[in-house]
This record gives sequence, structure tokens and C-alpha cells, in this order.
Amino acid sequence: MQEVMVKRASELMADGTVVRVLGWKNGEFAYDPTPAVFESAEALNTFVYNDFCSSNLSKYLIALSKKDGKTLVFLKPCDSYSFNQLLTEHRIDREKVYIIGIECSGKVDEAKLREAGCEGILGIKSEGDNFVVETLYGDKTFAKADCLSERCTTCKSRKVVAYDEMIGENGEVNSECGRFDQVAELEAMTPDERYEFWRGELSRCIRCNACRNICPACSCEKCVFDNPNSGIAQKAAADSFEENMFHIIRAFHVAGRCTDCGECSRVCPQHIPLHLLNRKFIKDMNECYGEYQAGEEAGSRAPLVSFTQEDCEPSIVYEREASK
Amino acid sequence: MKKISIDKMNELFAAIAASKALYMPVCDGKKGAKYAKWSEGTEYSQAANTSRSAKDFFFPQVEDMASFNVNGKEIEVIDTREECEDFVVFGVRACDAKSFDILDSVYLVDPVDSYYANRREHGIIMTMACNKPTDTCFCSTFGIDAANPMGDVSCWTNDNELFLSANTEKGQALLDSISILEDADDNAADDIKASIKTILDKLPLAGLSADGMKEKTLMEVFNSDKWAELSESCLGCGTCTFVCPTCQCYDIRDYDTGHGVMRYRCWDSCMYSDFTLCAHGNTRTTQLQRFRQRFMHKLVYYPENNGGVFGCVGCGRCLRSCPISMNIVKVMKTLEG
Amino acid sequence: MRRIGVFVCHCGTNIASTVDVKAVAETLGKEPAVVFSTDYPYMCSEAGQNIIKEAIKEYKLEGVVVCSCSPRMHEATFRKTVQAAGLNPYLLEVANIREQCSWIHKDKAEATAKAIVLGRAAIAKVQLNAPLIAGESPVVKRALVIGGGIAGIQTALDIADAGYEVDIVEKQPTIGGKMTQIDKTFPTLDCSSCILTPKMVDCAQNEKITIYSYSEVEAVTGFVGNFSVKIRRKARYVDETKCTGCGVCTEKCPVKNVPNEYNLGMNNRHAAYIPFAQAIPNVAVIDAAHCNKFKTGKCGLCEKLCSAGAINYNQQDTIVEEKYGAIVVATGYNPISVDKYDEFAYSQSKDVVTSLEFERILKADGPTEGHLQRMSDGKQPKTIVFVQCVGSRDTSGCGKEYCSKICCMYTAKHAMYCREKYPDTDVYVFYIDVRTPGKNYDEFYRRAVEQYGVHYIKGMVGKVSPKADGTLHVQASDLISNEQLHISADMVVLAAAIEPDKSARPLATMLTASMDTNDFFTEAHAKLRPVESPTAGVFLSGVCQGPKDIPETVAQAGAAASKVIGLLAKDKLSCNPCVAHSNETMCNGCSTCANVCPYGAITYEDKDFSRRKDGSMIRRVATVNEAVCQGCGACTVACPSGAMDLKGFSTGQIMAEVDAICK
Amino acid sequence: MREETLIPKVGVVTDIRQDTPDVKTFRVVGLDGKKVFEHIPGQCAMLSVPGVGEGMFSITSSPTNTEFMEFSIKKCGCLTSWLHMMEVGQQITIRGPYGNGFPVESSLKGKDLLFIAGGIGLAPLRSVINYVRDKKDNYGSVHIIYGSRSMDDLVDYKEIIDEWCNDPSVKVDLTIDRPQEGWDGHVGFIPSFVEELSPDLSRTVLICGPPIMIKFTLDGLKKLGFQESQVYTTMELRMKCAIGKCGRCNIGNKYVCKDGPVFRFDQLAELPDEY
Amino acid sequence: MQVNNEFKPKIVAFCCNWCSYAGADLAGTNRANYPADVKIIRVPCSCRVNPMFILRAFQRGADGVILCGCHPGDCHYTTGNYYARRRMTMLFSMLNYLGIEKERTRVEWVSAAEGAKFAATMNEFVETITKLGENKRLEDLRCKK
Repeated sequence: MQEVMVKRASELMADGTVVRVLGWKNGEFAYDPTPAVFESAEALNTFVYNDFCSSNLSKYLIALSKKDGKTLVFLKPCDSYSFNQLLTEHRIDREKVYIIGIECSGKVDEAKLREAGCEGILGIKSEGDNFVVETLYGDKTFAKADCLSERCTTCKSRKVVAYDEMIGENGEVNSECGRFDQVAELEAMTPDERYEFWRGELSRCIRCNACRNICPACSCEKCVFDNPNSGIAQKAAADSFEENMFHIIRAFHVAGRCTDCGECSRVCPQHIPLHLLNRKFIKDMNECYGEYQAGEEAGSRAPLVSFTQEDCEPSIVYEREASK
Repeated sequence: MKKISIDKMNELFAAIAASKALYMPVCDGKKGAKYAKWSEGTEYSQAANTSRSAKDFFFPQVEDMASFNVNGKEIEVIDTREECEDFVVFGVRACDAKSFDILDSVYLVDPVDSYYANRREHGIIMTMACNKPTDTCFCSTFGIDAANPMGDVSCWTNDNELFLSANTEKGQALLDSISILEDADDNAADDIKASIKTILDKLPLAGLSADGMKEKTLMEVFNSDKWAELSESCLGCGTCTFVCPTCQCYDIRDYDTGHGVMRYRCWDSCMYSDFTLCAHGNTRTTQLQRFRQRFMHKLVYYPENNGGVFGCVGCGRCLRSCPISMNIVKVMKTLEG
Repeated sequence: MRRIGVFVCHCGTNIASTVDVKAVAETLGKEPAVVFSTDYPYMCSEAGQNIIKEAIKEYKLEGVVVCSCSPRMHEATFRKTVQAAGLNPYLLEVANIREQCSWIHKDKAEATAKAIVLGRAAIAKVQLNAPLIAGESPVVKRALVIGGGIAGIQTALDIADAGYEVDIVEKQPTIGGKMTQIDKTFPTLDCSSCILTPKMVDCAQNEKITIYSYSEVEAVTGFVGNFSVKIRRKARYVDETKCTGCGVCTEKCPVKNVPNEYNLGMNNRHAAYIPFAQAIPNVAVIDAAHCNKFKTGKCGLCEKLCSAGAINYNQQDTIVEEKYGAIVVATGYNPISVDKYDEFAYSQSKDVVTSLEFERILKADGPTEGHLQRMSDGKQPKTIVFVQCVGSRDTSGCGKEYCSKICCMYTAKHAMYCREKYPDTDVYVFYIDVRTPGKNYDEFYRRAVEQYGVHYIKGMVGKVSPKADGTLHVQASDLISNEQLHISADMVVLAAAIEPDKSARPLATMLTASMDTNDFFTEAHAKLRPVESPTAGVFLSGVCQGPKDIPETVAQAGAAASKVIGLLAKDKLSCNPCVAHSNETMCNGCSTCANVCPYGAITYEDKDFSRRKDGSMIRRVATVNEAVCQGCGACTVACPSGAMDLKGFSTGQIMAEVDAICK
Repeated sequence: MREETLIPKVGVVTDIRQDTPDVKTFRVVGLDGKKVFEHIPGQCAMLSVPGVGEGMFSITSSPTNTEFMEFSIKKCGCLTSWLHMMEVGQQITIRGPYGNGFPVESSLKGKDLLFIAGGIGLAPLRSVINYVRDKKDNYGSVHIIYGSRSMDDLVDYKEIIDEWCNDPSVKVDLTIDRPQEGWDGHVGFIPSFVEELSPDLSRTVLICGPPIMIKFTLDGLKKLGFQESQVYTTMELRMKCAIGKCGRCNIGNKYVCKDGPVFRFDQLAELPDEY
Repeated sequence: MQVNNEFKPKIVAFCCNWCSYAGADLAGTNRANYPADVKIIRVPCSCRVNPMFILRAFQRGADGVILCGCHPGDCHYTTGNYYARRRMTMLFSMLNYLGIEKERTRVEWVSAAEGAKFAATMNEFVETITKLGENKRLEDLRCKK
């Protein structure tokens, strides 16, 4: 795959279609490639694509599509949804981007290896459906499927929804992915249990803004939390209220715009399951206003900027809770 | 040197906790480790390191500095500081222990930061040698010996026993106050140290050296053309800063509570776009500048002002938590390469 | 911190009996920013207002809080007061301590405490009030009417009558619309042409009216009082200024087999044609899609024959750009296509016709020259079945959910006509309900039943099957006698539902006027502003707003005209200054705000934010047209970055109120 | 518990003077009516209004003034706007003194001095000018070149005319950017004015003003033959702590609040251009 | 449930200018009582109410927040309350999801003619909040005296 990608990138640079390539660069270890921009064919020597290339590259295109010349980008299915959403919001100039869609069968979460007790990782070898992790304290073998990120185990779609060409087979939308199961589990709890759960999670927040800054939907010129005039600017979760506030407002601001790419949960250094907030909104909107997948189609109208006269009343929240 | 059987660890903890608050790494679900206050039943975690650094103990993410009552044109300043209670932090790794020196060189120089000093004076650090250093560890790059951690008391452990050795008066006093400790031979922990040493040599980042940084002048590093590619994908979040044990920048903010004004300080990150924003402009408007500032500070400015000591302890937290896997190791290697 | 003055009104005893006004004035007087605080029995009285004016001058007040009755009552009064004292009228806040305090609470201590909190909230808000100036925008004294049917014609005539220029844009080669195709009008049975034609001629002759026939609106920009509209004048290949309407070209044109739109395709016309005899403008048009000259390059007969030299095969579409102060939408309707109602065999038999086709059959200039004949064999039908509600009130999803409103009446008309002219005809009408709520309407319907013996049957026609003998077998149910009926009919007439013209949807987008799910234009208020669209300066006339018959349409057309005249009579429009405002340094240009704006007040432009140090940066940012924005604030919440704020109700102001209340 | 410099003291505003349309000078004393602290010329204080913000302002009064401190403040942000709305008697908080100040007791001693200021840039220099005037014996002659956009924008115009211009040991040259009715002095930008005046090369230069003015004036001075090592300036950056700990006001490895705000240009030449 | 007589809830009511604020005025005109704990903030339209305002109210010590607007279909601005309805449904659902008492937030459509409904709604809401007691789950301790 990597070779095909490099080859195609070189060709497109050589024939002048694109002037730069946005992809991943190999890292210090087997598991830490960094998103990178390659401006020459030689630079592509360090181009890498493997199971650890998790980053959603779409957000970088806001800046790159403002530069002169076309940018070649490799988009995974998830990323292509984000790309479409950014197109919808006029943040990316489609003409300045050349997309190669790449098939994706899920990305590996390094944290899963750590959870399984893998420390002192020296190398990771891919052997069929397994990874052999060489560590200072002995080799360990894992089934790849067990190492996938949460978002990949509940992958909503393996279909690249925006591309100029594909490498590999384009996949299908998986409506039975079960991505709302965890949300449903929480919904089934009592309010007290949910309160305990979320206090436990959100109290770990260190307000590093990783979730916000990685989020393709959180691409505001100036975030309300950084704007002293917004009335809610804050730099630290100074108390429990502000921990809640930040995450509620953030989820609300991306509601209907969040494509559920799962980057927020992936990057959280405190491992807060932030996707459960976003998915709650997605699930609610699907249930109340009909199925809607942000980014599936560029130019679509999100539920919160739309309405029907027959919409449910906010009291549905009480009714649903009561009917449990 | 003192020792105690592993089976009696809880008794040791109970003895310490009897007079002082005791904190130690505990397992944080499946998600690594965090510091927590010990109480009966708390289980000490041998994890390589905690997700957040130990700097919170002395430099918490948020702390109140003073409060004000405003009444018409009048202002009353209220000093809200309180003398800190004695506490012990157990299980601090060598890297974090070293980070306190770095924080000290900022906060304990004149004018002394009384908030930090207060906690520092009342805190006792019990370090723990790293039996299982991990791939992201590179403390040896900065001359730190994971086999010989510093702090008020250094500890080593094997499957059977915990060895303790005091490095300071505070540490000695603490050990003296605990009667259940047995005396041990001064070189009782040598085997443990030796075994750690062999692992340290095998770490993937074992050969990493920062010496190259010292060979260049400040302006040479500053003007390097590598910063552009290094910072290209930086998101400008503060993750590296906030998990870093040596990052010490803070912001001072006022919060109007409706019945007074609370002045508090909180961690800030030089990676944030508003870090240097003021009424008449911003001196670092691009992420390149902000990214460069962070690494220049750790690798050039800080050593320049502190006799060549780097502002990094190689704990590896930023290697693990950077959303885009950019980190100080890549920066050092690229700048030197 | 602004210097604030607080004025507490007793409202006689209305406030003072439950609220300790002295205590309120005294307590609020101690608030940090307050430099003057007083109470008075009637703040709204001249003496009370003078206290405010004097205090503003004496204490150099920069903000005024009046604690009194509801702002809905006297906000305007006090705004004038502070303005008279030289302060911006928007630096005033009213704390409602009467309707929302003294009148609802009995406990004096409680009411006083609440009044103080409400006062504090007003003080907190007024601190952040920005001095606002109501903008003014000039009014272009010209109106545009889109659609030249009876609605458009009436509106245009009324506007022109008031002395204003008005343009009609009609996409057909002639104005007149549907009404030209109709034979008689209910309930009086006047001849449709006889009442319409004079109006059409009036339009043509009125010097204030310009008719752009065979033209369409291409683009609309601007806002109330100042719309800029591009009109595409389609090439008719006949010079309108030279053509005398003699008709030679239309007679001699060798292409004779073009389906005639005027007769709904029931007969043919030439490629060069004038839609009908009374067309306005009475000018020929060449149908390029069928003309031999265009298809093969050979012919040019009309050019040779035209003595006026009006034929010009090289004519191109032209774009006219004109400014208007107001726009009236009168795009009308069309019957729905009944092809999908297979059960009625419309596509299988020529003798199953829609009501409008039936209308053409009855009319003297129709395909049968006004003789009631079957289209298949030219025989006079002896049994006619009318089917009501074809596609109307249809909740199956196949048709329209709404009632098309006119069908009951025109069917009664048709039925009555058949029985009168051809008494030997059996006429059946199948209906769900007969709805006749209009002046003389029910009488009309009853005449059809009682005087003319039309068979009205409550029930549905299940199936129409053409038989080999040319009859139509109609299978229906009679819901009242609860039996199945089988009728052998010669003709079946379907009362097809009507729907808004297809051109309405793109037009609505251009005008940023809102539409309902059926593509009818939405009125600004269903009851109180029925002829205005929510978009200022856009008015609605006729069926484009909802199904209507002719009298209603004409009434609404006149109403729309009067609204337009009211608007054009003003030289300048004063705008509500409490409108949204976008901070472009924070704006992402994501269009979320425009999505929720009911008025289309938000537009986007690329702006240069380049800075010397950081290089070029061009960003798309939102701008609010203050003349169009009505200040609802929907955009402020939709905006994720908080770039949108609402003047007079800014985020900061509302939060300050929240803070003060919760303190 | 030890003294904490981050906890401010209360100051009372006892006088407010409108200097220019957007500059006001505030006189501040402690609650006891005395000076809150002593300082050296060029040092700064952190003034704050709780709930509004805190900011660093150079102390414009001379240390030789034993009664009060003065701050000339230009309205440019949230805090300064608030300060401009204050009335006499308002309390604010104050802490300091911070920064190194001008080396009035070392390098500057005995030197002939040239002060070049643009607009509000006069504020930090005013402290030194008056200090030097009050301790005439310790210093050589004083030459002041001061310019602003217009006559109205000349800060402390009254003091300049009444006191400095009448002080025989002080030479004052004023300029404004554009001609204006009622102004018969020099018209033109400071850099070219300085070159025109061609001041004595032996003078030690203290310069303060907008960055662009400093840049061009410095170029001019170098052209005239001045060395970078004889030119001092004072900087202003975003600050929070003012004691070199919060980490934001650095230029390279120097903190403006602690190692500055006064720098010599030869020092700045070795530092990154991030100011 | 034992009702704590000591507890006086703080309730913020956002009312749209055209319907609900007028409805509140009508309640006053009709002398329809409701507790003084309710304080009204006038907004042009229910769609002006940002979730931030609601959270801010809780932060500052409110125990309940109610939003009143024109009945759906009757919005002065035609569509404002439709957006408000969706936004509030989502916000309330999220608050409930976080375990914050769902009863503390409410939306009610009150027309200018429904003075009695306004008063009844407020009475009911105050009663509910009084039963619930002090807002603890979404409080900011710094703002408590």
C-alpha cells in the first residue's frame, strides 16, 4: 500500500497536478508516525503508511488549501467525512485539493497495547492477522483485531465519500456498527449512575485542548473558550462546573457537524471517552430528526440548522427518561 | 539504608499516613496510573510512570492567589494563602524527581514564589528506582540515573523487599520516625541497580544525546530552517505542556464570583495562540514561533540561564500523549541532524 | 464603568403598594456604577420625564435605568426622553417591576427584594449597552411583479395607479396566466376573457407599467428598498418593437404540428405563433425548438413575408438589470400531473381529461371551438363523470395533503354548464366533501344540485377502464348508500390538485423568501401579515402563497399592492438597530448562520486579512445586511465561534443580566 | 508566611490628568497616603483592577518625587479603557517595582544624554529625564528629541514647555508628523528629524516609542556613527507575573520583566527578533 | 417528599419579547400570582437563547432555568422557535445524559394571550425546583458565598 501511495504521489508531483503531498512521516518508533507535508519527490522517502497512521488529515487542508497550488491528500474513510463537512462549511477550497481515497480496515491504538501490559516496546511486526510486539521484557503476540481503536471496532463506514481517485477498494457504510451501544448503556443507567460516571471521567480533564485542536469541526478562527469577550473563556478546568461546561459547550458546538471521526477520544491524554458525548448528540438527532450523517454529502444541512413543524418537544427528554 | 519486606508495604504506608498525607501512583482503570491519596486499601501501582506528572503537588494546575472585595471605589485585598500540611509523595520516578530541581530554579529564586515554596517545604519526596523503564524513557540523555533516583528518600524494590535510603534531612527524619523499618546494608540494592542498568542500556532512546545542542549558538538554533517542517503539523494544543513535569508557565486570571474577585493562576502553554497576546499585538503569531519557543526554552534558553542544565528530564510523557506524535526527541534529532 | 442613573416609578400605588420604592431607589443607588437614584410617582408623566432629563445633564449620566411598568408599555417613551436629553436612546433599560413584580406578588418584602434584583439586572445590562443608531436606507421607487397572471396584473395596476413604476416579468410570451384559459368564472358565470382582457390591455397601455414577457428572473441581490434584479429576456426572434401582430407569419409558417400549450396540447400550433388572439403583447414568437430555419437552416419564409421586417433569427437572450424597492411574487400555479393516477386511465384515454382541459373544451377559442365533444371521436358525451380531489387532500404521500380549494366550485360550474347547454347529458360528481365557503358559493352549488340535477355522490372513484366501444367504465363507491356504482361514461373529468409553479422554488432561493413543505411561499404572519413574506420588501400575491380562487387572488393582489405602495411612499427606511453583527476577525465563513437566517440577511465575501508579518490570508466572512436583518438572533446561537452577536441583546448583556439575577 | 510579591497592595488614584486624547496620567499613592514603594527610573509596576485585569506600566514619575508615583497610560485595551474611565478616589491594586530600570547609577552616570521619544514612548523616559534633572551634578547635558502624531498627542506637553524648555541644562526639540494650525515647530517624522539634528556622537541615547520608529531611528543613529552599545531602549511585552516566572515575556533567554525592560541594543542584537 | 421550607430557589426565565414576555405581562395585568423566585430576562426570540446562557445561570447559582417562547408556528420571526426547540431538546438531553436533573431545565410555549398559563407554568416549575432542592450537580463552588 505504502509503495503504491508513494508512487502515485511522485507521479502526481512530477506531472504538476499537485505541488505538495499531505501524508504521514515515519516516526521514532514503530507506532508514532506524524502527519507531514512533503514538498518534493525526495522528501517522500520518509513517507509512511501503516496501521498506526491514525491522524485525520482533513483539518490541515484548511490552511493548505489557502496556499498556492494543489495539495495531494490521502484520506481514509473517516477523514473523507470530515473533509466533506469542511467543504460544506466553506473551509476548504475543493479545487486546491487532490484526494486519493485509501481503504482502511481500522487503525491500531497504541494505548491498547499499553493497556495489555506492553511496555518497553522495541518493535512491532505485522504477521498476518497478528502483531508481534518485541519488548524489553519479552515478545508478545496480539490479534490485530484486539488492538484496534475503539472507533475502528465500531466503524460506521469504510466508504471514502470524497475522492478524486482510490487506492484499494472502496468500502461500504456499516449501519450495524453498534457505535451507539455504549451510549445506550449509559442511557439505561440511572441519572445518579450517569452523574458518577461522567464526574469520574470529566474530572480527569486537564484542559490541554487536544480534543479541541485535533477536531476538524473545532476549527474556529477563534474558539469561544479563548475569547475573553465570550463570557466563558477559560484556560483551566478551575472547578467541576468548568470541566462540565467545556465539554458540554464543545459537544454542542460540533453537534450536527461532528462526523464521529473519533479523534477526540484518541488523542485525549487522560483517556476520557469524549466520543460518548458526541455520539449522544448524533444518536439523539438521528432519533428525533431522522438519520443524518455529517459529512456524508457535501452541502447537506445539519439537524440543528434545520427543522420541521412536527419536531418533538424538549419534554421528550423527560418522557424518554420516564419510560425507562 | 533501611529495608522492609514487600508484604509489609501497607504497614509502611499506614505508618507514614499516620502523621502526613501520603500520595502515590495508583492504577487508573486500564488507562495508566495517577497519583492518589493513600488510605487503607489503596494499591500502589508499579506503572512506569503516571499520566500526569508529579509537578501538580507543588505547582497545581489551578490555584487561588488572592481574592478581592470590591465595594464601590474601594478594594480590599485578601490573602487567601494557608500554610500547607505536611505530605509525602511516594513512588516518584527519577525523572520527575529531577523535574523539581528545574522548577526550583524558577520558583525558588528571588523573588521566591511563596505558593510553590510553601508546598515544597512541606512535601517529602520518596522516589522509586525504575525496575521496568519503558521505550519512551530517555532520562539518561539528561544525566538522570533511573537506577539511582534522587528526592528526599530513594527507594528500590525487588520481589521481596523495599530498600530505602535518605538523601536529605527531611528524608532522614521521616525514615527515623518509622519504627517498622529494618536496617540494611548500604549496598543491599546494588543488584537491583545493576539489573536496571542493563535494561537502561537497551532502551531504544539510550543513545540519545543532547550535547549537540550545546555546540550551537542560541541564534543558530533559533534560525534553523528545520523549525518549519517540525512545526508544520503541530496543532497548538497544550498536551505536551500539561503532561510535562518541567513546564512551568502560568497565566494569572481574575474570576468574578458575583460576590468578589478571585485571582487565580493556572497552567498556561506557550503553544497557545494567545499566550503572548496583549493589547498592542502578539509577538508570536505563528505556530512555528510558538513551537520553536517551547523547544528553544527547554533546549537552549533554560540551559543558557542555568549552567547548561536542560529543561527536560526525559520522562517521555509527551512522546506518548502528543496527538500527532511530534515530540522533543524528534526535535532534537532533527535539529542535530 | 458607566455613570448610571436609576429612576424608580411608583405608578401611583400600582407599584408602590407592594414594592418599597424608596428602598429600591436607595439600594440601587449604592450599586457601584450608580451616581444618581430617585423615585417618583409617575415617571412617564412629563414631570417624571423631566427628572430623568435633568439628571442626565446634571450627573452626566451615561446610562439610564427606569424601574417601572413593562418595557412593552413605555420603553419607547423613555427612549425619547433620554434622547431629548442628548443621550443615545439605546442607553436605556427598563426594569419591569410592575407587571412582573408588584402585580404578581403580595409580600412586600419579597416584591421589594425582587424589584432590586430586576433593577440590578438592568443596571448590569445597561453598562454594556452600545449606543445604537437606526440606519436609514433609500427606497427605489419602482416595483417588480413576478408573474403576469391575474394576481400580477392586478397588483401591477394598483401600484401603477398610485403613481409608481412597476415592471411585470412573465415567462410566457403573453401575460394573462391561467385565467385566459378559463371560459366562465364562478359563481357569477361571467366570461373570463371579458373581464380579464381589459385589464391586460390596461397593463399594456399604462405608461407606468413595463411588461417583460417571455422573460424570467435570473438573479436577485439587495434588500428591501433596494433590490437589484437581473431579468433574462428570452429571444423570441421577432422584434417586439416592429411586430404589428398581423399574424401572417403564424399563418404561413409551414411547421404546423407543435402541441399548443394554450390548449394544453389538445391541438397544434405553428412554430411561429401568437398564443391567442388577445395576447399582450400581441407579438409573434418563433419556437426555435421546432422552427425549420433553426433546425435545418432552410426556410426563412416568415422573414420573407413579414412586411414589418420584424423577424430576426439572430436575436439573442438579453439580460436587463433593474433596481426595485419592492418585489411582488405572483408566480401562480399549475395543475399537478395526473399521469401517476393510473386508476383514472388518464394516459390511456383521450376522453379522460383534467378540469383545465375540460375548460379549454368548453371555451370558444379552444380545440373544439367551444363545443362539448369527446377528444377521441368528436362525439358529444352523454354521460360525464367528474372526479373530485384528484391529488388533493391526499395523505397517502402520492398527492398533496392540502385542499386545492377551487375544485369544488369549478366542478359545480362545469356540471351546471353541461346540464344547461346539453340537458340530455347525465352528470355525476364524485366528492369527498363539497366545500363552498364563499359569498354566494353554496347557493351556486345548490343550484347545480337542485336546479340542474347534477348527481353529486359522496364517494371515491376506484377505477376508470376504457372499453372497446369507446365508453369509459367507471367503478365507484357511494359512501352514503354504501354501494358500489358502475357507470358507463363518455367522458371523465379529473379535478386535479393545483401546486405552485415549478419556478417558485428557485425564485424563493433567490429572494431568500421562505417556503413551506409544499413550496407555497410562507407569509410573514399567518394572520396578521398574510401578504408579506418574512423577507422584508418581498410580498405575496395569488396562489403562490396558497390555493385561492379569483376573487381572493384579486383581493390579495390589491392588498399586496397597498403594502408595496406604503413602502414605496417612503423616501427612506429606518432600520431596527437591534440587529445581528458579525465580528469578521472571528468569523469562519461556515455559512451556518445563513442557514438559520429567515431573512437572507447574511451574505459572505472574501476578505483580506493579510498581515505583513504572517503573509497573505484571505478568508470568507459573513456580513449582515442591517436593512434586512430583523434581529431574531437565531444566527448568534448557530455560530460556533461566537462571531455573530446581536446588538441590543448581546451575549455580554444577557450574561450580565444572568449574573446579576443569580447573584 | 513569607511576603508574596504577586499579592498586590491597594493604591488610591489621587489625580487624573488628560494628557492627550488617548493618554491620561494617573497619580497613585498607598492607602496611607504615601508612596507605595521606591523605584529606579525605567522600572515598572503592575497595576490592576480586580475582575478586569492586570498590566505592566512604567512608572513615569521620577524616584526623586517622594510623595507619589505617576503612570501615563494610553487607552488601548480592556484594562486601560477601564482605567481611563476612573475618577479620582478610585482604588486600584499595585505591585512592584519590577525590572532592571535604566543604569542611572552606573553606565549613565556622568554621561551626556540624548533622549528620543515617540508618542507615549515618552512615558518611561520621563522618569529618567526628571531624575537626571533633579540630580544634575551626576550627569552631563540633556538633549530631548520628542515627536508625536500631532500637537494634541504630545504627552506631558505642559510640563515640557513649562519646565524642560525653561531648564538651561536641557535642550528640547519637538516635532509632529503633519503640519497643524498653531504649531510653528518642526514637522516631520522622528528618524529623519534625528538625522537632521545630527546629535553629538558622545551622547548616550535612551530611546522609546513605537517599534517602527525605534527601528528607523536606530538605523539613522548608526548612520550618524552611534554604536549600538551606547543606545538603550525599554520594551513592553505581555506579562502576567512580572518576576520572570510565568514564561511569556522572553526574548530569547531574557525575560523582559526581569532582565529588562531596559536593554542596550548590542544586547538585543544577540537575541531573536521576537518583540 | 419533605419540602424544605427554608429553601428559596433561584429561577431564571428567558422569555421571548413577542409572546412569552407579553404573556408574563398579561399574567401581571390579571394579577395572576407566581413566586418571586422567578426572574425574567427578555430576549427578542427564543432562538436567541444560547445554551451558554443556561449553563451560566446554573454556574452563577440558579436552581432552575426555563425558556418560554411563542408557540411553534407563531414565531414573530417565523422560524426562531423551531430552532430553539431543537437546540433545547439536544441540550436538555445532554444534561440529562450527564446525570444532571432533567427537571431543572424546561421549555414552555406561552403566547401573549396566555397570562394564566404563564403563571401556572411558573408555579409548577418553582414547585418542582423547590422539591428538587439546591442545584448541586451543575454548581460552581466559587460563586457560592
